Amino acid sequence: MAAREDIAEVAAPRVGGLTFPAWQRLLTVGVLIVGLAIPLFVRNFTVFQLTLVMIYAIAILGLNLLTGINGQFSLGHSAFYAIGAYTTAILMDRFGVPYALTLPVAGVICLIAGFLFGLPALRLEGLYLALATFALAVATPQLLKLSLFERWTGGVQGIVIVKPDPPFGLPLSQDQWLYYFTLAVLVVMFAAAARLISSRTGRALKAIRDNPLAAKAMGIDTALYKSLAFGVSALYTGVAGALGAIVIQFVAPDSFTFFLAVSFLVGMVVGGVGSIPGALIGGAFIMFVPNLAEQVSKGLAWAVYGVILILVIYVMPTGAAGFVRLVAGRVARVVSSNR
Amino acid sequence: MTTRRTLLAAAALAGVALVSSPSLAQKKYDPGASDTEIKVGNINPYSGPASAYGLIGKTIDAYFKKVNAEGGINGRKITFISYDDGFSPPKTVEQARKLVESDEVLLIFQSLGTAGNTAIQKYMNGKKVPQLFVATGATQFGNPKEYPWTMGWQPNYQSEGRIYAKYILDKHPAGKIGILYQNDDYGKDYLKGLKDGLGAKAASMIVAELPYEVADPTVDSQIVTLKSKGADVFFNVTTPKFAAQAIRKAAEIGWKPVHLLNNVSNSVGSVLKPAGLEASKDILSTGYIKDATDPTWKDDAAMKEWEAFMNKYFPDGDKTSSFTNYAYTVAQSLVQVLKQAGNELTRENVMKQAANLKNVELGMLLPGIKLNSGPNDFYPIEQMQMQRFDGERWHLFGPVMSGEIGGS
Amino acid sequence: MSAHLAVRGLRAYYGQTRALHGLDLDLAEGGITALLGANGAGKTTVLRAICGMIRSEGEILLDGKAIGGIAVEDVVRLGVAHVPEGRGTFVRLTVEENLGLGAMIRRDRAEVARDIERVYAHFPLLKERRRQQAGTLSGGEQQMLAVGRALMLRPRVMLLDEPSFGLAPRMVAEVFEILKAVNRSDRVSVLLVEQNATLALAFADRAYLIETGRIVMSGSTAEIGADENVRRAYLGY
Amino acid sequence: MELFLHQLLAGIATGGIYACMALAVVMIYQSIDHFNFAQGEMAMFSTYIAWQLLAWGWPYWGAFAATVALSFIGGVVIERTLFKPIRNAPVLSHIVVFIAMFSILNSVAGFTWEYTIKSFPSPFPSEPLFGNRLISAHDLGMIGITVVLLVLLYVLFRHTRLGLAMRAAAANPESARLVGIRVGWMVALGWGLAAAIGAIAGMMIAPIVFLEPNMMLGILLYGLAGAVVGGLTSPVGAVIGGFAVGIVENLAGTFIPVIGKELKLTIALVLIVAVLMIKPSGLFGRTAVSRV
Amino acid sequence: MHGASGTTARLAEAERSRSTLSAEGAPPLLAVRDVVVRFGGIVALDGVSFDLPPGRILGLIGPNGAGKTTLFNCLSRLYTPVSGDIQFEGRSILGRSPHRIAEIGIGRTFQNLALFRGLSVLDNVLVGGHTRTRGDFLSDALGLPGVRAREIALARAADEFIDHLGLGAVARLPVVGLPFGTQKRVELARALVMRPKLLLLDEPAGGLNHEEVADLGRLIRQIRDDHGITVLLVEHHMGLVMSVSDTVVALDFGRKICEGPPALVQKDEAVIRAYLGTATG
Repeated sequence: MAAREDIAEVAAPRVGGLTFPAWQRLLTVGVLIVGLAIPLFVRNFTVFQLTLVMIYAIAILGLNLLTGINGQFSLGHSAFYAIGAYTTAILMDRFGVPYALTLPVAGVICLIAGFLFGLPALRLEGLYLALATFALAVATPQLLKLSLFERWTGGVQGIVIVKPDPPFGLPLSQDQWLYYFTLAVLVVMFAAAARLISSRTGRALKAIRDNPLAAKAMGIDTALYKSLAFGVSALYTGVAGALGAIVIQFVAPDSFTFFLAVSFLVGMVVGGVGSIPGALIGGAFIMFVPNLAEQVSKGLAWAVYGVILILVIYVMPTGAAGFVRLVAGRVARVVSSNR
Repeated sequence: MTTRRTLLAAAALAGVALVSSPSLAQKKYDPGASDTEIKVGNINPYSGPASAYGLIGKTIDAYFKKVNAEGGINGRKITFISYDDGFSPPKTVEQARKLVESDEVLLIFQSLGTAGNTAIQKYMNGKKVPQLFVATGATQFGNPKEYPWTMGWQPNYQSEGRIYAKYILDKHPAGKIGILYQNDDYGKDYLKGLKDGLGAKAASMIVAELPYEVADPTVDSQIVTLKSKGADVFFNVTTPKFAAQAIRKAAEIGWKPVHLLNNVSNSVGSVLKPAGLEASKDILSTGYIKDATDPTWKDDAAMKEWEAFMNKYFPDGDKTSSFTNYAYTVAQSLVQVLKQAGNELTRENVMKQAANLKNVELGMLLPGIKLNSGPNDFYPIEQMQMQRFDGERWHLFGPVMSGEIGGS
Repeated sequence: MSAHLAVRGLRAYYGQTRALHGLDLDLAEGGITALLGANGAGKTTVLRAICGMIRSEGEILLDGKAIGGIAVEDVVRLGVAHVPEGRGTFVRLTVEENLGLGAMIRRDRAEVARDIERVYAHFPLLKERRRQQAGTLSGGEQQMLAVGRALMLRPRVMLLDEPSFGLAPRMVAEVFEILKAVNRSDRVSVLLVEQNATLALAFADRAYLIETGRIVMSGSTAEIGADENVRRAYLGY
Repeated sequence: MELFLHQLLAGIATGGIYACMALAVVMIYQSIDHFNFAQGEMAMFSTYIAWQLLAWGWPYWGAFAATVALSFIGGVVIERTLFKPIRNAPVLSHIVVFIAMFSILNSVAGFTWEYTIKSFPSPFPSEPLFGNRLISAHDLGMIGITVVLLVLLYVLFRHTRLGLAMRAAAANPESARLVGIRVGWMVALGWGLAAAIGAIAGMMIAPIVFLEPNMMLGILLYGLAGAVVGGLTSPVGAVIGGFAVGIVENLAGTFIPVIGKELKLTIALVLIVAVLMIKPSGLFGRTAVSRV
Repeated sequence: MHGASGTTARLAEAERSRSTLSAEGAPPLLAVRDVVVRFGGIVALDGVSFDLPPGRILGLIGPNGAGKTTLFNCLSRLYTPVSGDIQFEGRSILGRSPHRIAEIGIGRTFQNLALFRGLSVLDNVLVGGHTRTRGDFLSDALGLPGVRAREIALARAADEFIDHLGLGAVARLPVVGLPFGTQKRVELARALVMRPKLLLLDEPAGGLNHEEVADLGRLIRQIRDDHGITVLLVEHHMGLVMSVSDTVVALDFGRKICEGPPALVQKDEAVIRAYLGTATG
């Protein structure tokens, strides 16, 4: 172990992706500690809301892997969120599968669904891909209602599922337990995403985003990578959907309209396109800002939301992550010029 | 230490005082109720595809202002907390939890939509918080055995479907029925009611059943198909906008079937008038609430009272919309329940009183229609009367019928 | 002889780094001035700063009037044509539409039509492809199109960023002949950035040498061409 | 056969709605090079303005002209105030601002004019034409207006300097500036035109679907499908695409069992994807060819 | 082309057998055979053939629109010839998809730059090593130990070329703000880290001044000499082409008009008429 660290040290000056700067590690650990402590000090309802924030963050991260890292547009991620949610609901309700086991199944099914959708999407670029995925998002509720699948999906009624209790007699409320469960899933998935992005695969995905032709010339199988990016992105969003189903205890076609897909997009942009921690900020935004807007004015809640959104884009045109980078850059410049 | 002891003593004294005054029932409170206040929660789609229903929440809010202005209920003011869920079930869950856990309301009243209510039903019953008078006609909300904390209010869709079936079997036994329905729980409930009512004859009589989606721009294509399938009875299960479209399109292409329009969309002001009064002539529907735009009730005392309320407390409200008088009436029902609960404002007692409505008459209900509920009957309104539109107003005809679905 | 275009104390940033550090240059009326320098010295930045494509500090005078801080399109409307690095082709529009756009601010339709023919006469290849989408042209053809488009403006000042880029040697000679002819006949002042120093010095009458954002030498092309260091670094003999 | 004919005509009638919207979609795409999600809401809002003017007693054509003019100004103002400051922000940020606009317009319209449906008058006679009951005078009038708009736009874009300048500004702003085009104003003009066309589309569509804040949601989707099927770069294609979507949707909805009935919406979307698979830039769209 | 008369076919056959073994007896690394490419009605390449033996530098010249870049794009399989064949190490590459060209050892640079704009110089160069490493989504996401070791090895190779091409100071910067010539060097480093057998250079001297061109010439020779990389060079800068090439092929209107050592081609009448003109920049 020590030997490998040494190698890393030697190569460190240039190997960007392999080593995360110390301050980032420190910050991550700090956030994690706060994350672990929070549920012990706030109401169950707040715990529940924070759980949803994490779930949205995972979904947004999924979208980010596709759009931010690989440059493929999607307005259809509500579809994968729905597939994940329904997979979990059906497995729990119809087959009595324990909730934790449904997550990998939901993930794999979404991986396959995303990969398959990614194949035809290969021929589409930019706006056209956005529109095709938009179509997917709009069609999703209708497909979920389809009478052919009603036996499984419960049709328009949806499926009500039971909220799990904490295991091993832990002295936690259901909400607290689900919070920690979600947090664990989030940490694993964020860490995996961080590694992926800084790896060979991540570079290939970004190369495709920036210049597909040149990427091909570098020997990157763009078709495969793009489809897989779609698959992995769907996997993330699908796992989020599965968690969402468990936390909300209910799935129905109306839960997965294209407004959800739009929310993910908003969350991604507000948090910062391509940024991993940004996904958390995006999740918090789409969770809390509509409520805030409602507090300002009930009748004009969405107008208030729109205005907030515009202001956010004005102040941070590249999202929270870009804003932080910009400020950090300015500070660095000032510091260096003072030296 | 002293303060605490004093407090304890005071409390003991107060207890003695309560016991010793038999005129007042024992004061008992659950969260959300106190000597001065009753907190009522509500969830409504103020935004999103179903935002037209937001009017219901606004009207209820206005009505409770009136109640408060007139002294409240047994001296307590109603605090009405209404949140927007945009018709999205996950949001409904969040808002319900906020109301129960954060705002600590006594009960949730008139939460709107089948999916949203289904989403929170288990939670509400688990928490033992009343989910009272839900704003949907789906049958699943009147099941006291499984869900003792959930209760419907309006006549359920299946009952209404059965009433139409009865009418068809009676008047048009050889009719060829064409159905247009919204592809969701609401549409399907009506469909089921009609089919159950028709019984064995359903298969032979129904020549076409066509769904539409809320996102569809028009239902023109469906109307054309129904006509060319030779349907002469049209069962129109649509929400106001599509109902108006269907009425107009049918007239436009010269299709004149026996037109059965569901109660959801029989507002003269917001459906028949936009669709064209001439085109709406001879449409049949059922009613249980008086329509404000119907000249029949021009001099009705209850209607005048409602108008006075609207003018004073909700002047911006759309008086032509049936949502306003619906909301007014359902709010009155809650006031009735809370009045009956007296000083025992516990959640349990609220449910007990809600299931103890006996022949309650509310001004805006059609004559002869009363609120009735019992421990096994969680459908307070089960009666409706058929009516025919003459191009100007609805004319009630036939007996007050009951839906046959539900307890009693 | 007054300066047609004069630059005083020009400073500009490129990204986070300062690219120009207070730079003076003059472009004589009807003259051809070349900017020489290594890669990254700031030549392209000078051109971009002059026509307002990037933010800069200092004075830019056209006919003695300050044009610093004016929007690109307004600088163009004063008669400054820029053949940019990377050509700036409208790839989705046809070749002829591209040329037409060059004359967008002109009102004399008949003259514009005549000028299009003149460009076609200079570059017969473009005439062959007049109805083709400009994106289908080869790199060199797009370079011709860019020069042609600039000529359509009937400019008074031309800023040329490597007009020889991607052109075959014969075409390079032709393009420079055309530019020279236009310079003479229309009294167009030309500011040229060109890596091929031999060519640039043969074409221009004055030259500036830029190194890391500063002018290090200026003078007539004869003087510059005779300098020992320039010969060694830029001319290779 | 009779049913087929009836559905075909009904398809043409609804196709007219989509074509109208598709045209507005393509219009904005031509001038800003991406798609405005708030397009439908802008059209809806304009229609409410017209409704308000009519309610105040204006004559139809007076209200019509005033609405088109106001919408044009509104479009220009939106560009100048909302989008000019973020001109250099990434495309995704623009899309988020579109979404913001969408929710603002929808919310304000609902707040101001309520969510209940309103009828909107048609300028065309209400009697059926030629005794034909299957396609109304309004349908025909709307199709006629769409075609007129199309011709006007075609002339503008293909045969005027202004149109050329607008196309250039959208396609390559930096180069457009270098030939002296005032790109900012061209984009604002594009917004104005798109808003004005949207207003006309809204006023033509509202008599059919009734006026309410959410009226454009489904239509925008189908209009989009039409625009994509026809090709986002081709106004003619968009109009033909709009009609095609209307007809295919109606016929498939009628003649394909079960799935056709329940998945009418989905069919339109399958159509988009299918067309894009075969011709990635739509049936009439031009592919931007670029050499490496 | 397939419908050609018997005589033509025989001639082609003769030429093929002649050139499968070149003068020195070594089989060519790259063999271009009668390649025809059409765009709509326009013939971009019209039966072009030539050989490139291993370890040689071949200069490809011709007027604008003569088909040089088209030929490059055929080699990197972005275009497919209507007829003819392109063989690399004796095997046809026409059956390969574009992304599988790098793995057999063909690297390239682009005329008008095709860098990954959002990535740093280092990351751009690392992408060039894509085919030299293995990895997949799963092992990369999990950060398995092998991944790290491979990454470090690749990073070392990248560092070497970055230093070699004088990019050390800008290695961490995003490529997008760098001067044109620097970006060209990044492209070169990116192609080299792939360790290609054949390197396709598309106008590498564009935007470079004399001194830089001279450096580039030295570099190209060094690449060949030190790493044994065969080079196919498209360039308008005659000084560069003539000084580094072993052989020069001239194209005009999609046809080969001349092939031979630089000195000879330079004097060829057809080449001067079509391409060089009187001025030899």
